[in-house]
Amino acid sequence: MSLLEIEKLSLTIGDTPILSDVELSVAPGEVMGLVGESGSGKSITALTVMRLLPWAARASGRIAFDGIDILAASEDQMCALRGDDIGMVFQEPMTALNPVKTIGEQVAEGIRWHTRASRADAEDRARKMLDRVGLPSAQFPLSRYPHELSGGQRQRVVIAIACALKPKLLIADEPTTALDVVLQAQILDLLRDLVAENRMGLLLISHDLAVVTEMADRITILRHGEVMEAGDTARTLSEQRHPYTRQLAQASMHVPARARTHEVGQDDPLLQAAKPLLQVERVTRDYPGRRKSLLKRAAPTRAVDDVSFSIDPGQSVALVGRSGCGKSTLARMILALDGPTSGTIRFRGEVITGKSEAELKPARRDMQVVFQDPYGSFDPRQKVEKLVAEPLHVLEKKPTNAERREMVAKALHEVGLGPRDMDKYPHEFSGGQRQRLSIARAIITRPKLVVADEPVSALDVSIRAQILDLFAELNQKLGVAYLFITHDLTVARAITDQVMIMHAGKIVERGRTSRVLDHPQSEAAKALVAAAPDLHRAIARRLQEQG
Amino acid sequence: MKLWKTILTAAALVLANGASALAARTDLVIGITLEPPHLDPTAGAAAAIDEVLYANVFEGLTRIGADGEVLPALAESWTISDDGKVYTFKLHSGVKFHDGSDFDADDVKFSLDRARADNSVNAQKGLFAAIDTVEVVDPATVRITLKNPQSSFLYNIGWGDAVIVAPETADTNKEKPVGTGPFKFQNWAKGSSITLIKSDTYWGAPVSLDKAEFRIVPDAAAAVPALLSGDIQAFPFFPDPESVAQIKDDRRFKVVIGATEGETILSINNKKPPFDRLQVRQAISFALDRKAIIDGASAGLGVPIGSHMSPANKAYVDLTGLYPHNVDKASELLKEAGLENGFKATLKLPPPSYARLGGEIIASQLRDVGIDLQIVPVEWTQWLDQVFTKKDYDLTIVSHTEPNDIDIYSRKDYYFNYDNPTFDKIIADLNHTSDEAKRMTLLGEAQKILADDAVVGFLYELPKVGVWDAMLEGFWENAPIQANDLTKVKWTE
Amino acid sequence: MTAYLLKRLAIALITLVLASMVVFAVLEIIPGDPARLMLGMNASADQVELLRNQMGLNAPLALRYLHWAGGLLSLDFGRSYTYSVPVIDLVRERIVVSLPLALIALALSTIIAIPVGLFSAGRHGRAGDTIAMGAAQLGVAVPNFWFALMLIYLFAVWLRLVPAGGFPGWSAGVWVALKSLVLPAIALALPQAAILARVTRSALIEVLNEDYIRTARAKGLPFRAVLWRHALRNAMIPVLTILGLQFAFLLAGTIIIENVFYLPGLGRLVFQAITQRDLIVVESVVMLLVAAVIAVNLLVDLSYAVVDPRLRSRQ
Amino acid sequence: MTLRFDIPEENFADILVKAFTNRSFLTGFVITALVAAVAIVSFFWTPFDVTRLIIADKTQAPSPVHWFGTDHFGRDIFSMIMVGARNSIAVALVAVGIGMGVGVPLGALAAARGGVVDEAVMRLNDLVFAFPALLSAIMITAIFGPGALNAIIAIGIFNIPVFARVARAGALAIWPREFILAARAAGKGKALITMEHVLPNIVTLLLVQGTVQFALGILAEAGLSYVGLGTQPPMPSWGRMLFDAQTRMVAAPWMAIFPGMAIVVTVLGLNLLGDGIADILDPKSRRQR
Repeated sequence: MSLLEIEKLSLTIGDTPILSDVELSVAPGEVMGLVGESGSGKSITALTVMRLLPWAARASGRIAFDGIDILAASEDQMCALRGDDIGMVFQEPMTALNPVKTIGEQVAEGIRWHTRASRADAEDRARKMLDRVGLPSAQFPLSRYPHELSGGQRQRVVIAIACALKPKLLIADEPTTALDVVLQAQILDLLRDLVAENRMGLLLISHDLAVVTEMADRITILRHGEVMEAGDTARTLSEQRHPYTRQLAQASMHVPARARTHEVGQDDPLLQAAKPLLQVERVTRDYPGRRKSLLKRAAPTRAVDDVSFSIDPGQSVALVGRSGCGKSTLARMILALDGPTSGTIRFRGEVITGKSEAELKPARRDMQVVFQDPYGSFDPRQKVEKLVAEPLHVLEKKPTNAERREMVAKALHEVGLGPRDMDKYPHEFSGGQRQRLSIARAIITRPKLVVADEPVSALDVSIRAQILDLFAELNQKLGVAYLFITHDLTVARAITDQVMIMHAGKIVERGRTSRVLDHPQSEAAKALVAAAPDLHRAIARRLQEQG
Repeated sequence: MKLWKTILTAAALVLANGASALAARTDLVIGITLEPPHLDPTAGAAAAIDEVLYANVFEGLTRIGADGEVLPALAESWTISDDGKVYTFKLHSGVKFHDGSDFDADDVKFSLDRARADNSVNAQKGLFAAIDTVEVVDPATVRITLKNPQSSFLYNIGWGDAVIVAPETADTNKEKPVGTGPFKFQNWAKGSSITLIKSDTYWGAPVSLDKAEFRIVPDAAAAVPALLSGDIQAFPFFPDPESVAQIKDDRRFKVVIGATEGETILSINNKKPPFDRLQVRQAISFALDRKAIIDGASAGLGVPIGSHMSPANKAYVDLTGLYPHNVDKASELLKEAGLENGFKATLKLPPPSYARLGGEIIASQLRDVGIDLQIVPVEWTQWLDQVFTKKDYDLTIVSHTEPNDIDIYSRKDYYFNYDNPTFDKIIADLNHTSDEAKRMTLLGEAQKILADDAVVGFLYELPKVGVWDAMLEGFWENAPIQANDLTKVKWTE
Repeated sequence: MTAYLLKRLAIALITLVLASMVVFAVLEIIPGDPARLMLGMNASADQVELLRNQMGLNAPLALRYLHWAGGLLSLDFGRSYTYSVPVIDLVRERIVVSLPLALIALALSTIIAIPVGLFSAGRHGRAGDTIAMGAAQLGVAVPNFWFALMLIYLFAVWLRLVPAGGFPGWSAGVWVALKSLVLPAIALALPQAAILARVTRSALIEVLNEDYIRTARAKGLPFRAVLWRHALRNAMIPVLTILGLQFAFLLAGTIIIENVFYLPGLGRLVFQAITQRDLIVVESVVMLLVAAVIAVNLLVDLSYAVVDPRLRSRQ
Repeated sequence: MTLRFDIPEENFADILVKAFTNRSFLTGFVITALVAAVAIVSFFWTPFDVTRLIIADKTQAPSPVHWFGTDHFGRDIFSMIMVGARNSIAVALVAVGIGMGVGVPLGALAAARGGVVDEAVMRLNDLVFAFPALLSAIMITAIFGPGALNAIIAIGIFNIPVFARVARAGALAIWPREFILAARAAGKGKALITMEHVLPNIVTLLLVQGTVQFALGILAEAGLSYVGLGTQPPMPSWGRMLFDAQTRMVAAPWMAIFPGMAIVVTVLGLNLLGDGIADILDPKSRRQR
């Protein structure tokens, strides 16, 4: 008998249909993966089970949990269920904890509420639970506040809250999306162990097919509020019977076609003579420590520590590392948006560090940037024409209006958009289209180097594949060199020639992409590679397990 | 509405603690608008000091009565020598100061000598200018010798500035006044109230009030609600004539309109062009509609005047017909003066409502003849500084409250900047004339000259509006001097 | 924590010093000679000059400032021109009216506002919320002095429940004295309560959208418990900010209300002093109120640290 | 205080549709427009001439001839309110202008430059905030003379730090955005970025604050005029009318009731308008991610 049984669940918010006829079940001890791209309704499904929907939402159908009709249950009944029989873990650990209460209070609160235990008993149980999720009370006393913990640690606290009363069902909504790969692997391991220990049912919601494949026994694929396909994970993904399943799986494993890879440096005597495009020499960046008192400051934090490397013209390089390793700081210094504490950066042989904005103009013409967030990287108040044309500011000779429109049209064409898009506002475009706009803006000055900071990590897998193709294509067509900043090894593998692994402000390993990712040498690289979910590998392992 | 009021009032009665049910009331809260700067009437000109203390806490040898007459006070009786220079006062016996010390002739000598001393800070030293010597004949007799006869001497020593103080307490009277009156000082909550209580040791006819609190209510706006709500039971110098009609309809209150010595005038700077021209001043006089001004600024209370003399005065000559309200005539005069296109001027207004309200009306009336007035409200200190002292003004409105003060127009450097030798001569003659009929003629001539010259715009005589609980009696109706004599005030059944 | 405290303290002190300079400078440039004002119109030029020397008005500007500021520190505010008593005595007499009035009004506004804010936030978007917030909107729009006039006519003139104004002094009995503060306190408090209720509500609604509220709900806590236990404390920071501003406003802003009710408080003292050009009193009281505002702001800053552990542990 | 807000991404037509389906905005807009219209009409026409005093008609109760009655000088109160709207609005509007004109550049500068400049601007703000606004306004007008101009200056000065604070907080929320980084990567200087990207994005924020300060300005003008320090006769303003009415509450309560209601309605309208604008920009009612 199933623990959770969802039948014909339909839901509308206001007049907008969100879910239609969703069917889903979770058995005790089973891991059910719920997969879908953004807007597919997977989070709403979870919130419906918890009955934590906005009050404008109307649900129909049936949800049975452990024999209780959830949709018909009273609010008191639901309160009794939540936290006791059903636990939930959310995506954003940084904001999921109340900042003004200690972690002890927050874990104990649910215990006290449901069991009417004394404060001391509840705290005792909370201490044990925190210990279980990897926060031993010696280092993490109950009196800690959330802001004193890192993201991964906070997610452990959230899991402790959810699992404190050993619920029958745990719902985890994108529990690792905000974490880097290494933390993701740790948290997934923890969840897996907890489920096994207590024979919990787990409803794991994710956009990441690889993660779900590694974790889930069965999988339900959701699209636009409808179930596309459901079934055994390994079989569903290996057979790929439904076209959407196939589309998702292929997009997840997509590698753009690249006719000519650019293997230079040590290996290629012909190009070795050519001057490197970018040279980073012994660059260090310190941030001043917090003021301890009026006169004293803590020791400075070293974000980037004595880093040197170079990029050749046309080369595509990935800078990979865990969050907080200093890769974004390094990127900002290369873009001359921030200055190093020591060391120099040369672009096309000229020093760009410590230069005034006017002196930087020629360098800026040849160096552009693509950001991660397709929503935040455009000023919503301006039209596409003006936004894409923004880098033209660095041209020596200001183009006329007609010239400008022509250049913008050309750039838009190159990224697959039409000239009519010029007069639209950014909000009229989808996320993928915006990232195309972002690329159009980056190439309008015909730069020699584009720095791309996590350019596809905010995109759904199918869109991500298209954007990666576009990057590859432009690399071929325009001969532009890339520096990709990413924590995602699949991206690095897909379109870069070389990979640099960054750890704690230092570059610890560099080499050809395939070599580094297949045979990592340094500890940091090994950890990254080991933790990175890989759909191929996961399916293979599942099939193997099932024989 | 009615029903609600009944219900709520009933609720209020239940809540009230029934204190009002007591039979004979002996306490009183009196409203005053200005707070005295200190409490020594012999050391300051502020009328507010007398409003609280005169005849209540402090007494002189004589005192001034409700109609301006001279009455005996600490002096039981007196004799005047035939040449009019020697006054012998017989003092009451058994009089005690509030601090318990006895009052005798030495105190009189001390007080008068102190007031006329060189280093005296008395605001009205002129009152004592005629005194040559003050002698103690015996503890109950004082002889005062004058330098020359002065018919107003007994009146003069009846002023608040001439009250008798004890040598021991003279220096501390500012904070803690000690006098011989029927009330003694109890408490001064600065900014709020001054409380007097009945003195047990009073020598004269006992007063019927046990306690009198002078509550300071500076805003006219607050005066009405304070009265209506019963917080204040009497407001002898009621600052808000506008509300009089309203209060009159309320049977709980008595409203008494009396006379003052206040000629309210539109003062003109006679030396400042174009006001130095007679036609212009006359034009202004023709442009003024006194009835509208009295109605608008003084709720219709107040008698129009045509020159600088109170209509109640024996010497009064009715000159109000000289400049009737006539806009055409005014315009014509301005045209004669070459100002047919009008001109601009300022009108500085001190704080009292007669000035602020009257100013708006006058500005509107003068606008009808092409004179565009810019209204500049000023505080008293600024008015005294800019207008009265520096004569930096075009027009202003003020009430001259001193009695018999027509001579100010002959004073050199007075803020009117008026200079007329003929008028000066009349005033000089007046000072040397004792014949009553002759005096009347001279005063009539003086009034006529001022009116003919249109020295200022003569508006109206300021009324004294007194409001008090209908159960109260004994307040002064008129204001011969600014005082709240409580000696006869009592609650009736 | 100490760094945070020290920084706030330093800022408060700097502001205080700057404010004293501004007050001093403004009163320096005011037209009119204080010595002349004190002596009146009939004094001779010699007398004025003598007094100027006595008052130290002929000393260099910087010296005069230091002397004045030093006096302030030792609570020596000088003597009032009009009352010729030490200003500190006047202040002492008045503050026993203004401070209780401000505190009563503050308490009243808080007692009204916080429950209304909680009520409204809990019913966000529903009829109860709309009605409560409509009333709050109205409360914000009503000028307090006009409201005071209406109160006087309703409760003092029409129903005769409370005095229309004036203050009998605390010696007349606490109950009697309090009674005369009721209307002014209501007139002051209601518009402030309206503002505070709106702030409380919007702060709560913002907090209720936070992820950790969902976490708490997922624990099985009913909405009401979440509102009180999790939302309220997090919403306290904007509420405290407004409370701090309101106290400053109430202490000084009583100026008009004290005039309407002719209460002998600091507000009226300063108003009277302004019209009488009693500049010593003006500058002293303004300085005092400025110091009070700065002190309350400092207190609010410190209370942030009590409410928010993130500020507390900031090294 | 940190400021959090999202930038609306709809285009003008969408916003307009939203605006006119928002109850708060609509009510506020209608009231404000009405008040503004009344003020404008008063330039050309009022039922009665408010410059003429007709003492004979004084303090008449509301009637079909004088809808709101007459004042102590026989002027028609309805006409006075119409003309008074002009002055009340003018004072508040110019004061807001002063606050925005000085405050916004200061706030934007502080946010763009940071460091010492920021610190200096913030300390200056603290300084002004330390002075209780109304008290200081009374002091300023009392010292430099009562009148509309000084009232404007007094109110305006206290608007400066308010706008500086809002502009700074808004700008600080804009500066870390990626599109600013993009502009910087395009070689644009801080001044240019402030003009092109920062200010346009905080305009709505300033607009909301502007309506709030506008409303407060009307209240402040009324307060100053009520104690006799604001607009001076013969210029009518609502506060001035209340000043005249305060002594006549019993005899002619309409003199106090109608101008008071004019203030309440106008302030209410402005606040609703501000609320409405803020509502329309509310992140919750917009795109979901």
